[in-house]
Parts: sequence; structure tokens; C-alpha cells
Amino acid sequence: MSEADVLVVDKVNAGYGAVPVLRDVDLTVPAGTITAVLGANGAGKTTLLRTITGLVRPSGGRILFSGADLRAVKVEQLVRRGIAHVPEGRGVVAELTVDENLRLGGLWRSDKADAKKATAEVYELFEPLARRRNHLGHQLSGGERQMLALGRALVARPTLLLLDEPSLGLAPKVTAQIMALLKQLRDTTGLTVLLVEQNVRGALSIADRGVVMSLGRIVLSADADQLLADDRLRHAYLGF
Amino acid sequence: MDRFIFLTFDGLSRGAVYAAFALALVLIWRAARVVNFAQGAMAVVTAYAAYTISDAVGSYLVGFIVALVGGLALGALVERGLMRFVGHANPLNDVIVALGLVLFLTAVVGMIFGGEYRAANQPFDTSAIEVGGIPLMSRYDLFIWGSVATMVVLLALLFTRTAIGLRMRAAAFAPEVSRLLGVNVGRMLTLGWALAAAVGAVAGVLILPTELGLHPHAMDIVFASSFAAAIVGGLDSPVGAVVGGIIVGLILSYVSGYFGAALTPIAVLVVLLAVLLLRPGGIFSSVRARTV
Amino acid sequence: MTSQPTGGTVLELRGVGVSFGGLVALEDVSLAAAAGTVVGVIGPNGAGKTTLFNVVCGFVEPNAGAVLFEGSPLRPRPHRLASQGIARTLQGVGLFRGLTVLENVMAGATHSARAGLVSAMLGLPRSDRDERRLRDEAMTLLDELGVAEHARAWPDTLPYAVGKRVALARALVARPRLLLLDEPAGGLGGDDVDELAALIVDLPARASAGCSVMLVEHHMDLVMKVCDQIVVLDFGRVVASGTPGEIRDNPAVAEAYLGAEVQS
Amino acid sequence: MSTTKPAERKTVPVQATRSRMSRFVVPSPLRPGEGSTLLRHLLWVAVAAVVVYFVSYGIDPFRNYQLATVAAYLCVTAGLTMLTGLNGQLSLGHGALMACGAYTVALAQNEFSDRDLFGPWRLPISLALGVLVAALAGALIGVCAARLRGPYLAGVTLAVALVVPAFTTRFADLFNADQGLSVYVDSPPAGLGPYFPPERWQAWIAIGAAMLSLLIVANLVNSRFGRAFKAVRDDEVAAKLVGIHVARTQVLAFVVSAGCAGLGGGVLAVISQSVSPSVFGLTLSLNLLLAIVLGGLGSLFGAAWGALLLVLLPYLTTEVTRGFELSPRLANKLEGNLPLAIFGLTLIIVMLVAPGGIQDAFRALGRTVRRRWRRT
Amino acid sequence: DDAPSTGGGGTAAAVPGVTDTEITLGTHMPLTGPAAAGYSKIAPASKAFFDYVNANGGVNGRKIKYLIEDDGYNPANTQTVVRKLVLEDKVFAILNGLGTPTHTGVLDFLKTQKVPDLFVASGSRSWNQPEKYPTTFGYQPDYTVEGKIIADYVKKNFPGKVVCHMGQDDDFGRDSLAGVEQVLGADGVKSKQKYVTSNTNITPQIQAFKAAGCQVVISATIPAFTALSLGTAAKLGGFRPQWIPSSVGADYTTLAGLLGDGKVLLEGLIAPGYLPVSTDAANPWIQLFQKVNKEYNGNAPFDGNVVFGMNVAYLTVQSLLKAGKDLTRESLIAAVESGGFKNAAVGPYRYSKTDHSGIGGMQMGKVTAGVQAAFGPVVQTDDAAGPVTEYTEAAAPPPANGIPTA
Ligand SMILES: Nc1ncnc2c1ncn2[C@@H]1O[C@H](COP(=O)(O)OP(=O)(O)OP(=O)(O)O)[C@@H](O)[C@H]1O
Ligand SMILES: Nc1ncnc2c1ncn2[C@@H]1O[C@H](COP(=O)(O)OP(=O)(O)OP(=O)(O)O)[C@@H](O)[C@H]1O
Ligand SMILES: CC(C)C[C@H](N)C(=O)O
Ligand SMILES: [Mg+2]
Ligand SMILES: [Mg+2]
Repeated sequence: MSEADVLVVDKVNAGYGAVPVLRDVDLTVPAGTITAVLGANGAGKTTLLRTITGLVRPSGGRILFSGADLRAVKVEQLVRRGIAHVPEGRGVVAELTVDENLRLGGLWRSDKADAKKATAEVYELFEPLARRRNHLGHQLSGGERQMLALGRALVARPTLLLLDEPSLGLAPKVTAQIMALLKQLRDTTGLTVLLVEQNVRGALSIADRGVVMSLGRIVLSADADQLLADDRLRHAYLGF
Repeated sequence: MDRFIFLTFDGLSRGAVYAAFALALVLIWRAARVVNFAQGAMAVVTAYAAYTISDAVGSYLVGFIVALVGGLALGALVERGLMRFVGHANPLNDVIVALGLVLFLTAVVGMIFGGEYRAANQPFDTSAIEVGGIPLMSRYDLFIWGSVATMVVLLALLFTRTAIGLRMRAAAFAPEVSRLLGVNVGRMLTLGWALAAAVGAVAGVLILPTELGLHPHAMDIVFASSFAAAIVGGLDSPVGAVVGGIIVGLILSYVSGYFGAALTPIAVLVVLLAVLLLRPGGIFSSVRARTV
Repeated sequence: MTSQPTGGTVLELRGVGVSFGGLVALEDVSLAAAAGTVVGVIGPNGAGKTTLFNVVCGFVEPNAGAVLFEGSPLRPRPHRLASQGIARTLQGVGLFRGLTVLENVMAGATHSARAGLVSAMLGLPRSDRDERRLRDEAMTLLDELGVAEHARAWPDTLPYAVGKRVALARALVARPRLLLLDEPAGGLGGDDVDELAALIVDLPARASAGCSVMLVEHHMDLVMKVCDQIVVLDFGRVVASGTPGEIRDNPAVAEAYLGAEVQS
Repeated sequence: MSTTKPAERKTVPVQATRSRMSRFVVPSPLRPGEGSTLLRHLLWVAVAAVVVYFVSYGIDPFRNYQLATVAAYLCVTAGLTMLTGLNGQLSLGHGALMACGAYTVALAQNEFSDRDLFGPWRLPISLALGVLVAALAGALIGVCAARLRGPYLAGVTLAVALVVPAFTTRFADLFNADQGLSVYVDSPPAGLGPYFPPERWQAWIAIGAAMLSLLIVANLVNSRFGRAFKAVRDDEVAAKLVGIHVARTQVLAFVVSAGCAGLGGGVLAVISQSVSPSVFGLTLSLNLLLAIVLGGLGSLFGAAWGALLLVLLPYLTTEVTRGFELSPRLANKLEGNLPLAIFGLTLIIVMLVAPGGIQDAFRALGRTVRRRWRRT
Repeated sequence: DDAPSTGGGGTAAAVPGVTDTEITLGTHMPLTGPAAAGYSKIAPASKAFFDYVNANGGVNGRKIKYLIEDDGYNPANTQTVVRKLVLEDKVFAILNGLGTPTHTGVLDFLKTQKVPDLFVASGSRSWNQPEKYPTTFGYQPDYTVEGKIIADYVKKNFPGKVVCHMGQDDDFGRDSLAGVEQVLGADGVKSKQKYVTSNTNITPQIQAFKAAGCQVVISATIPAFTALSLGTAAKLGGFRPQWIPSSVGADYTTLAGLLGDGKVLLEGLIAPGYLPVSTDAANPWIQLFQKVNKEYNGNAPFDGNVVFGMNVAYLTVQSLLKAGKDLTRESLIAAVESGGFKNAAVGPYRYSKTDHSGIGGMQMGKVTAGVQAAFGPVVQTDDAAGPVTEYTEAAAPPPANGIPTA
């Protein structure tokens, strides 16, 4: 754990009701890096993100963000501290329009002008959204909703971005575009990203580190290049 | 013809009453996605407070303010103290708790104030202004219409133009996502309940002078008609509440006037069916949700 | 009744157009899927792929064109689809939360259930026999897909990949002659995708429920591996169609859909 | 680089969690290798009938009357919990459907006895007619209901609940407006002896009807139709895709539950020997809803708890408050209101502590006890 | 345990609800719900009077215990609570059950149980069917009798005026209209309007009266709708016909409370009554009831409902005394049928073996300067074609101690 670690997950246990999911999870995310969280379905990746943002209450352990324990912070305060979480499964408010969804992302910000600018950038990035500004969320296609959820997080201009399978349902071109964007944001603004992905190769291609989860534990944590390069590791942990 | 004109105006002034109360239902629906069956009982409670104080002070305005403030307080109290703790094992739990609240509130009001009807005084002359020998609307009716219009405009602005309105809507539809976006969902719910109860309370004091008077069940029938009005208009739309209120008001007036008061429930049912079979989400429902 | 047309065209769209208000979602779409093959539909987000499926299923009324199933015009109504021989899975999992896995799959066989209302209300042996038959069919299929052990679990408690398999089982139990899969690999991890690919490739040749497949998917590995033919949609129009190899080499497709750096 | 052993990869990664979960999974109603649904349910009915038979001898006439009322409500709640709990359609108008059954039974009984028709079959025939008429009305409402969802369905059914008095007033010659009709009911069969209390006979009739209604609903719920009900409730799109006609399924659920309501209404008419519109008002409809939710939505045991509560709760609250000695001044204010307040408060508290209803609470309790038991 | 649940009588020891020291009576009343307004005060007033009698030695040494059950004016509840009273609490008699639809439902039950069903609080004619319901007795003048009496008054005092009728859309309104038309003829009533309690907008009906040029409106309305009618009429361009409501909806105290500032509209209101007006402080009966109200009823607001309840209790005590020490259900019914009761009622009681209807006479009352007072002769009639005649027997004051004697 060092000064530069913006997020520290320390021996966290969590679960649903009586069912434990996360077991003694330790994870440190240095500022300005992209960490890919990988693992099979049901390994606990989503649960890990939800525990970090307090949607699931940990039964043990600590979660530190810039040194402050997040367990004492209310979920609705996180965005003000610079944490944005794009939940699994297109967290679009289906009854609001595209525009309203994006506005929602920047609501907490006092710099209205910049929020406007950020919105414009999102429209530029996801051109299908620009054509659907006044459509309701539920009218969108699967991929368009995913773009909207992502775009909304970007409007908030976070310092830590938690993404849960952002490539789900997106065309390869858009996925590549997003990966490139994340990389660019990391490099230019120092954004820290915790990226849960099934698209292992895509994720590792931009990530600094890769973390593999299995049965609620972190079973491997390595540099992304190393993971990609080492066939044996890849086979054992990622199955390709 | 005279009769028709008279009945039309009568229907319009009754419609204002239903519109006022339907607004409260629309508000709570938009803010918390519940049909507040306790809205009537809550309005009765605030009305008792308002009339007791306005009688004591001798000022209508004070009573009006008491209703408004009392409504805010009661709404917040009900949400903070009760609705917040209702489990969502199924969507009906809210309804059942609201029904329990109705029984409780009416009983308590009955204990404190007794079951007698009390006169509900009004600030204005209620004599209808006559045009060509046909009594049309009283100044009090106009006052109601004015109040309803003001509330509709304010609410529409609140919901569509302000950040708070956007937060309230988001919180109602997608609480978890909203929290992640920094919306204090709990506070939005409290606010929604408080506003709805305040609108309901104001509607209550506006309505009571046109009803039998104040008693623990004074809003029972109003609730049923207003619910119908809100549904006809579309529960998501404040304007819909007004249009629904007018439709229900007119139907009741025409049917009582031409066919007898006993038939009005049947007429309301027929209108509800006619409207909803054509537009299952009410007249002002938005685009049909894409399901696949 | 369920004679398998060999060689012919199982599904054909002729000049189908759909618009939502002012938005054109599909425009003059014509395509044909040969029986016994796997046809992939790909295209950018919002290109109209799901809408295309919705037209075939009757959820969306086209404002132009015709749909032909096994050579005869199809006036699709969603609830008649299963008995006509078409099954579909939904984006996501789409299981019935209040039914166990087994019941979910049994529900998939609704159109072959024969017990009448009266025998059901009275609990007559006729209804019991019917139920037993459905249950056996469902169990068999769950077993074939390797998820029989979850038969009595509730969908909410299933791992995602298992849920997707159960959804597939629910579609297959109806013995469709055409199976529409909407993003079957969405959210699946690497191994699971491979297993799914193997399964899909097998479908047309399966002894028990051989059927043609049409699938929408963004997972290019899978599409390239399983499809005999691929149709590319963009802005509601068919912009290319051909074998996986042809599509991969089509520069227009690469530009509109795959992006500069093609993911293999 | 950390060095935990790589996990074995399988299609089912979280095996351990899974199997622990599945212990809580209530077994599906279809157990492999089981026998006939009818026989199994008939056995239940037979056991219940025997129990009730002895109970009815052990209690006084008023308790028998209460038992009969519970049974009458049970006919209705069984159907309603299927409609609302399993099929997801909210009805605030089942009181009106009960009225259909009740008025039909009233008219039929009076007509048949005037003409001395059908002898011992008179009551069953009247009740059957009541069920039929209510089912027809249910079909009519159901067809409209099938297009509506959520609060819109609630609004329409609420309007249905309110039309009963209007009908009885409009057709006052037939229904005798507010005053209602008295219902001719034969006295208990002579074979039961001269001093057989009529309340016990009524209880038997009502219990018989309730068992019938439960039997039919239970059979249906366990059949493919029950599966279709739930499928439609959970996901209409998916239901259509598996070949379920959503609207038709919803109408079917409405018709069956309306038939049950008709039976309950008919039985109520028989045990109270009278029908009048205000019996079947909105209060009744709302009470029925209270009953099924409080009992445990979607469960037939829940329906039974609910029916029991509907009769016992008002009775008990009144009894409790009766215990207080009040000055006349206080009594004037509190009498009537105090029981109501307690009733309302009880509803709220039950909903807060047992959001899944009583049946669910018992189930949870049973689980805890069993777990404790295993541990010790 | 096969004993009959009925306690049809027999030896004194076996009489349900009667012991050497106590007589248990029960009633069903709307204490809660929309109909409770006003009516909820009746039973406590009766109970207060019983307490007064009990404190003075009771009836033949027996104290009266009065069980009040709330039915919320819902017939389903009435079914339950009356069965509870009879089967569980084993009351000796049901007294003063209120409401037509509510009480109609329990007539058959009470008949099979042979329970005396005394002084039903409603003016329906159903209670007077001695052959069919031998144990049931009415109390107040039925609505047809009342209609005839009002119409007769109108005929004599408002000749040539346009007469109209407003009625509740049930047998209250129907019977009243029948009585009115009996006297005035079917075309003697120009406009006939009906209202239902579930629809509080009666402007269309009042407008119809106005359009028809009604000068006298006879109304069979409950108090809330009497007040609403007056208020609504006043709003419609000062439409001020002579209102003559039924006694059911004419209690000044209640109406004034309903109208608030608008109570000036009550000036000149004419209505018949069968009991002394509650504000008539000079009446010795009112003085007695006020005293009881103060001492035993927590000094509840004193209105017509209190007078009604007290007088019912008075009549009950008279009946019990008349039934004698050897109290049985049969002896009580025989006592009531023997008739000849005298109390606060202005007219005669008509009870006999063949007549179970109640009070047969009424006197008109009028509001002048905010005081409702009776005037003119007491008149009586039947619910058939009989004429309306004057009743001349003078009213008697209560006994000095206020305790009824047989
Ligand atoms: N709400 C819940 N209630 C109970 N168990 C849950 C819940 N959500 C998830 N689980 C269980 O917790 C475990 C971990 O789930 P999680 O969603 O975190 O996995 P994941 O790694 O994100 O998988 P995927 O790749 O499928 O998204 C799984 O076994 C899952 O079944
Ligand atoms: N019911 C509807 N109302 C309005 N617009 C709609 C509706 N259904 C689809 N659309 C629009 O039509 C277009 C095509 O949608 P469709 O869902 O078919 O896309 P898709 O190809 O499946 O995309 P994806 O890959 O993102 O799932 C989208 O832009 C969508 O917003
Ligand atoms: C309670 C009565 C005095 C009046 C009422 N309308 C009835 O007849 O029931
Ligand atoms: Mg996940
Ligand atoms: Mg799609």
C-alpha cells in the first residue's frame, strides 16, 4: 500500500444474505492506472465492484479511497468524491430521455459549463446517442443503452471509474473505441480505472495490471503484459 | 340547452376539485411509484388542523397555510416514519400499509374530533355568477381553478425544468443507479411525499367547502373519483390529472343531471374502460415502452 | 407435421421496412436463410438487428415487405410462433423468476401440452400424464445441455452461464425448426463462449431437435466460428452478406463495424 | 505476483455456494415419480374435512358462524391469491364479483323455493349458478383487464367495486336496491336431529365450498396453467415466445378467480340469509386484498391465514378494547374508533415485521428452527 | 353438546340474558364510518339513561347491561355482531338496531332465534310485519306516514304552490314520496329528484328544482344532504323555496353545525317531529334528558340524537317493567304488544298484536330566530290510504324522579 494507491481493498468479505461471495479480497489500485478484473462467470467480479461502492455491505475488511474508509461514506456521496460506477446490465433510467440521463450524470457538479461540455463530448463520441437525444431510455437498442450508461459516467468526470463489463453488447468497433478512450483518459487526465471484462484480450491490451478472480478470491494478480505474454499463466487462469 | 350549459359549468367546477386531488396522486406516483391510498385520510388530518386553527384565529389564510405546512410535515413524517420501512417482498405491501394508515388516521381523527360533520367555511362568496339566468360558476370555483392551474404549472416546471425534478424522477425509476449518480434517493422520496401530501392537503381545504363538510371520511368519495381522474389522464402527467378531473367532473354532472345520480358509478366505470381500452396508460401516457 | 425441409429456404425476408415514428430502423431488408444452416446477423449498435428479430416474431409490425417461413408467408404473432416452429432467446437471460429451472423448460414446451382446462382443474390423470411427459422432455434436454443438476433451482440463484443454457433449453424443448438467438454469448466468459459455439454448430445436425439457427452477436470469434453465412446490417439496410471469410475481408464491414483493429 | 493455486474451471464455477443455496429452494410442486395430483389433493381435503367436522362439534354456534364466514372468505381468497399472487393481476373489485354470486344465489334460492324445485339439490344448483354468473362477469372484466397493468388495472377494478349499489338501485325491482333481498335457506336436514344448530350446518356448507374452491385452485396451480400464470406474471415477452397467449391466460385466471368469488359470495348469502349491496362494497374488496397479502401472497395457506384474519382481527380488536373501563365521555369518543385504530396499526405492524405475509414468516421460522435443531 | 342454541324461553332460569340481578340488551349502531355522524350518539345516550335507571334501583331489581356493537353501517358487520350478541353474549333482546339495509339482513336470524327485536331505529315499513316477524317492532313513524303528514300540512298551508320532492334513492326516499303522493296525487309533485349518498354533487338536482319553479320542497334527506340542499340552492342565484325535510334530517343543532356560517339559511325551515325538540328547554322531558345527559353521558353535545336515544331507553324500561318480574322473551313481547305507552313522544304508540309499527303522530316544528320549536296540532295517520287526523290526547310530563313506571 502506498501513497499512490488510490483504492485499497483490504481483506474484504461480502455476500448476499447468508451466502458469502467475496472471501478475504485484497486489491490495490495505483492512481492513474487501469486494472482489469477477470474471471469466470460468478467469480464475484460484480460483487467486488458493488462492495467497493457500498451497494453491497462488506461483512469484514476495509475499503480505502485516497486514504479514507469508504464504508463510512454514503453511496450517494461517492460521485462527489470522484468515483463513478457503471453497473452491470445497462444502468440506464429507462423512463428518462437520453438527454436527461446524461444531465443526471453532471447534476452534482457545480461547474455547469463543463458539464455541458462533457455532454457534448459524449455525443461526439457516441454518435448514435446524438441522434436519439430525446428518445426515452427504453427505446434504445441494447448497445445504445450501454453507450448511454458509459457516457453518463464520463459526464461526471470521475477520478476513479468502475466499469462492469462495458463491452457487453457493443460492436467491436465501439469496444475498441472505448478501450482507446480509457487509455487516453488515463494518460491525459490520470484517470484510474477498475475494469471488469469478459473480453479478456481487449481489456488486457489497455490495462496496466490484470487481476483474476475465482470463487470469490483473487487468485492471481500480475502485470497485464506479463499475463498476455505468458502462455502458461494465460492457459491456467484465463483459458485461452 | 340551458340545462346543458349549466351542467357543463357545474361539471367544470367539480372537475377542478377532482383535478386538484388527482394532482397529489400524480405527484406521489411520479416521486415514489405508489398510488397513495392514504392520501384522502392524510388530507382529512391536515384539514382538521387547518380548520381548528383557522376557527381559533379567525383567518382563512392562516388555515390555508397550516394545511400547506401540515401537509408537508405529514407527508415527510409518513415517508420517514413508515413507508421507508415497508419491505418490498411484493409491490402490494405499500398499498396494504397505506390502507392500514387510512384506518388508523380516520380512527384517531374520529377519537379526537368525533364523527360529526363540521362546516367548512370558505373565503369567497359561493353564489354562482349568473349569465342569462343560468348560474355558471361562483367566485369560489374560480379560486379553485386558479389554485389548480398554479399548482399544475409549478409542478410541471419542477419536474421538467429543475434539477430537483430530474432527481426525483430518476430516484423513483431507478433508485440504485440514481444513488451511484449522487442522488440522495431517500431525501427525494421524502420530498416527493411531502410535496404530494401538501398538494393533497391544499386540495383538501379547497374541496371541503364544496362537499358535505369536514368529517373523518370526508375524502373517501373524493379519493375514488380523483383516482379515476388521475387514471384517465395518465398517472404520469400533471396535465393529465387536470384533463382527467374535467372529464370525470363533466361525466358525473351530465349523468346525474340527465339520468340520475345513482348511475354515476356506472358512468365512471364506462368512461374508464372506454379511455383505457384505447390508451391503456391514460390519455397523456407517453410512448409505449419497448419490451424487446 | 414437422417434416424437415431439406435444402430449401427456412426463412426469407422480402423488402422489410420498419420505422418508429420518424426513425427508420429497417429499410428494404431482404435476406434468405437456408435450412440446416447457421446464419449470423451482425452490424453496429442500433443497426436494427433486434428489430429484425422482432419483425420475424411479430413484436414489431413492418410497414413494408413480407416474411416467409418455409416458403409460405408468415403473419407472425408472438404466441403462435412456437407452434409454427420458431423459437427465440432474448438478450440477457429472460427466465421466469417465479418458476424453477425445470418449470421454465417445461413452460417452453407449452405448445405441445395437450391437457385441457377441465382435466387440469380436476387434476385428472390425463393432466398428470401430460405433465410427466413434459417433465421428462425437459429433463432430457437439461441433461443434454449439462445443467440437469440445477433442475430444481430458482433462476436468480444460477450462475450466468447456466442461466443462458437453461434459456437455450427452454427454446429447444419446443423442437423448433428455426431458432433465433439474440446475443447468446453476451456476458459469457471465454470457455463458455467456446462451449456455446460447439453447441450452436451442432444444432442443425442434432438428432432430436435439428434446426436452423439465426443469431445476432457482437462476439466476432463466435460468429466467425459458427456461421455458414453472415448478413451485415447498417442503418437498417443490408450492406453485405456472404461467408465468414468474405465478410471478414469486406472493407466496408471492417470500416463500419469491426473497426480499424479487427478483433480475432 | 501472487501465487494462489488456479481454480479448476468448469461450467459451474461456484459449486459450493450453489448447493448450499439449493437447500433453501422450495421443492418444485412437481416431484419426480409422484402419484396423482387429484388423489394427493383429495387426501388433503379429506383430512381437513375430518378435522373441521370434529371442530364444528366442539365449538358453540357463534364460533361455527365465524368458521362459516372464514370458509366463505377462503373460497374467494384462494382464487384471488392465484390471480394477484401468481398471475400478477391486481383486483380491487372482487367484492363486486362476490355480489354477482350472492345475488344469483339469492334470486335462485327464492325462486326455486317458491316453485318448490330441485328438492335437496336446490342449494348446489343455486351455488353453481352463482359461480357461473360471477365467472361470466369475471370474463367480461378480465377481457378489459388483460389490456391494463398496475395502477390502471387497480383503478378500473376499483370502479367495478363501486358499481354494485348503482346496479341494485337501477334494477331495484329485481335487486331491491339498498335494502337487499333475504335469502331462502332450507333448514338442516332432518336426519341431523331436531336440535342441530343451523350455524353448524352452515359451517359445513361453507367448508365444503371452500374445500372445493381450494381443490380446484390447487389443481390448476399445479398444472401447466399454473405455470402459464406465473410465466405471464414474470415476463410477458418470454411467455409469448414459449407459446403462451398472454391475454387469454390472464382472462382465464380472472374467470377462475371470479368463479371462486362467486362461490364465496353465494355461500356468504346462504350463511347470512340475506344480501345487500353495501355488504359487497369497496371495503370488502380492499379487505380481501388485505387478507391475501397479510396471509402471504400467492400461497393457498396464505389465503387461509388471510381469511381467518379477516374474521378474527376485527373481532379480537373489539374484544380487547371492550376490556377497558372508560368514562362515558371517553367511551363516546373511543368506542368503535379504538378497535379500528388497533386494526389499522396491526396491519401496519404485520406488514413491517413480516413483509412476505404470515405464511412466509412461518416458513422462515420453520427454517430457523430446523437449522437450530440440526445444530444441537 | 347438541342442545339448541336458541333460548326460546321457558322457565325464568333458562331465559338468556336475564339473571336475578341483570338484564343484558344489545344493539348494533354505526359508531364509525361515513354513516356514524350523529347516529353514533344514540346508543351511548340510551346507555346513559339505563345507567340512570340502574343507579335508581334498576328494573325490578335488575340492572340493565347494554352492549353496543359497531357495525359501521355495513350489513355484513351487522350480521356478525348481531350473531355475536345473540349467540355469544346471549343478550335478552336486541334494541334499537339502526338502519334499514343493516337491520333487514338480521330479521330472519332474529326470528328463528326468537329474540325480541325492539324499536328498530329506522322508518322503514319492514318492521311492522307481525305475522312474518313476530318479535320485531318499529319505533319512529315510518317514512310513508311522515310523507303523508308533511303533504297534508303543505296541502293545507301552501295551497296552490308548486311542490317538489327530493329523496334518497332507497326506500327512505321512495316510501316518503309514496306518502306525499298519497295525499297530493301523483301530479301534485312537480319535480321529483333523487340523490345517492355516494355522490355529493347535488347541484344538478337543485338546478332542476329551480328550473321547475318549485316553491315547496319536501325532502327525505339525511342531515348532511338537507344541509347540502339548502346550501346549494342558496348558491344558485338565491333559490329559496320552503324546505320541509323529514324528521330524519331536520335536527336544528346538527344542521347548524353542518352549515356553519350558512346556518341563517335554516330560518323558516319547517319539519315534522315525533319527539320534543332538543333545544326546547321548557319541555320537562328535555329537562330530564339533559339532566341524565349531564350526569351519565359525559355531558355530550345535546341534540336530537341524544333525545332519541334516551327516549328509546325510557320506552324500553317501560316495556320491561310491564313484562313483569317473571321476565321472559314472550312476556316482553306481550308487554310491548299490549301498548299504551306514554313518554316523550308527542304522538301515540300504535303497538298491538296486529301492529308493530311505532309512534303514529307528529307535530310540525319551525325555526325562528335560530330556535326550532314545535307548533300546531299533533297529527296522526297510517301508511295506507287513511286520512290525516288530529291527535288530541295531551302530552304527559315525566314522573318527578324521571324513573319510568309501568
Ligand atoms: N443478489 C444476489 N443474491 C444472491 N446471490 C447473488 C446475488 N448476486 C450474485 N450472487 C451470487 O454471487 C456470486 C458472484 O456473483 P457476481 O455477479 O459477483 O459474479 P461475476 O463475477 O460478476 O459474474 P458475471 O461474469 O456472470 O457477471 C454468484 O454465485 C452469484 O450467483
Ligand atoms: N420501440 C422503439 N421505439 C423507438 N425506437 C426504437 C424502438 N425499437 C428500436 N428502436 C430504434 O431502432 C434502432 C434499431 O434498434 P435495434 O434494437 O434493432 O438495434 P440492434 O441492431 O439490435 O442494436 P444492438 O446491437 O445495440 O442491440 C435503434 O436506434 C433503436 O433506438
Ligand atoms: C337511520 C335511519 C334513521 C335513516 C336511514 N336512511 C335508514 O333508513 O336506514
Ligand atoms: Mg458480473
Ligand atoms: Mg439488439
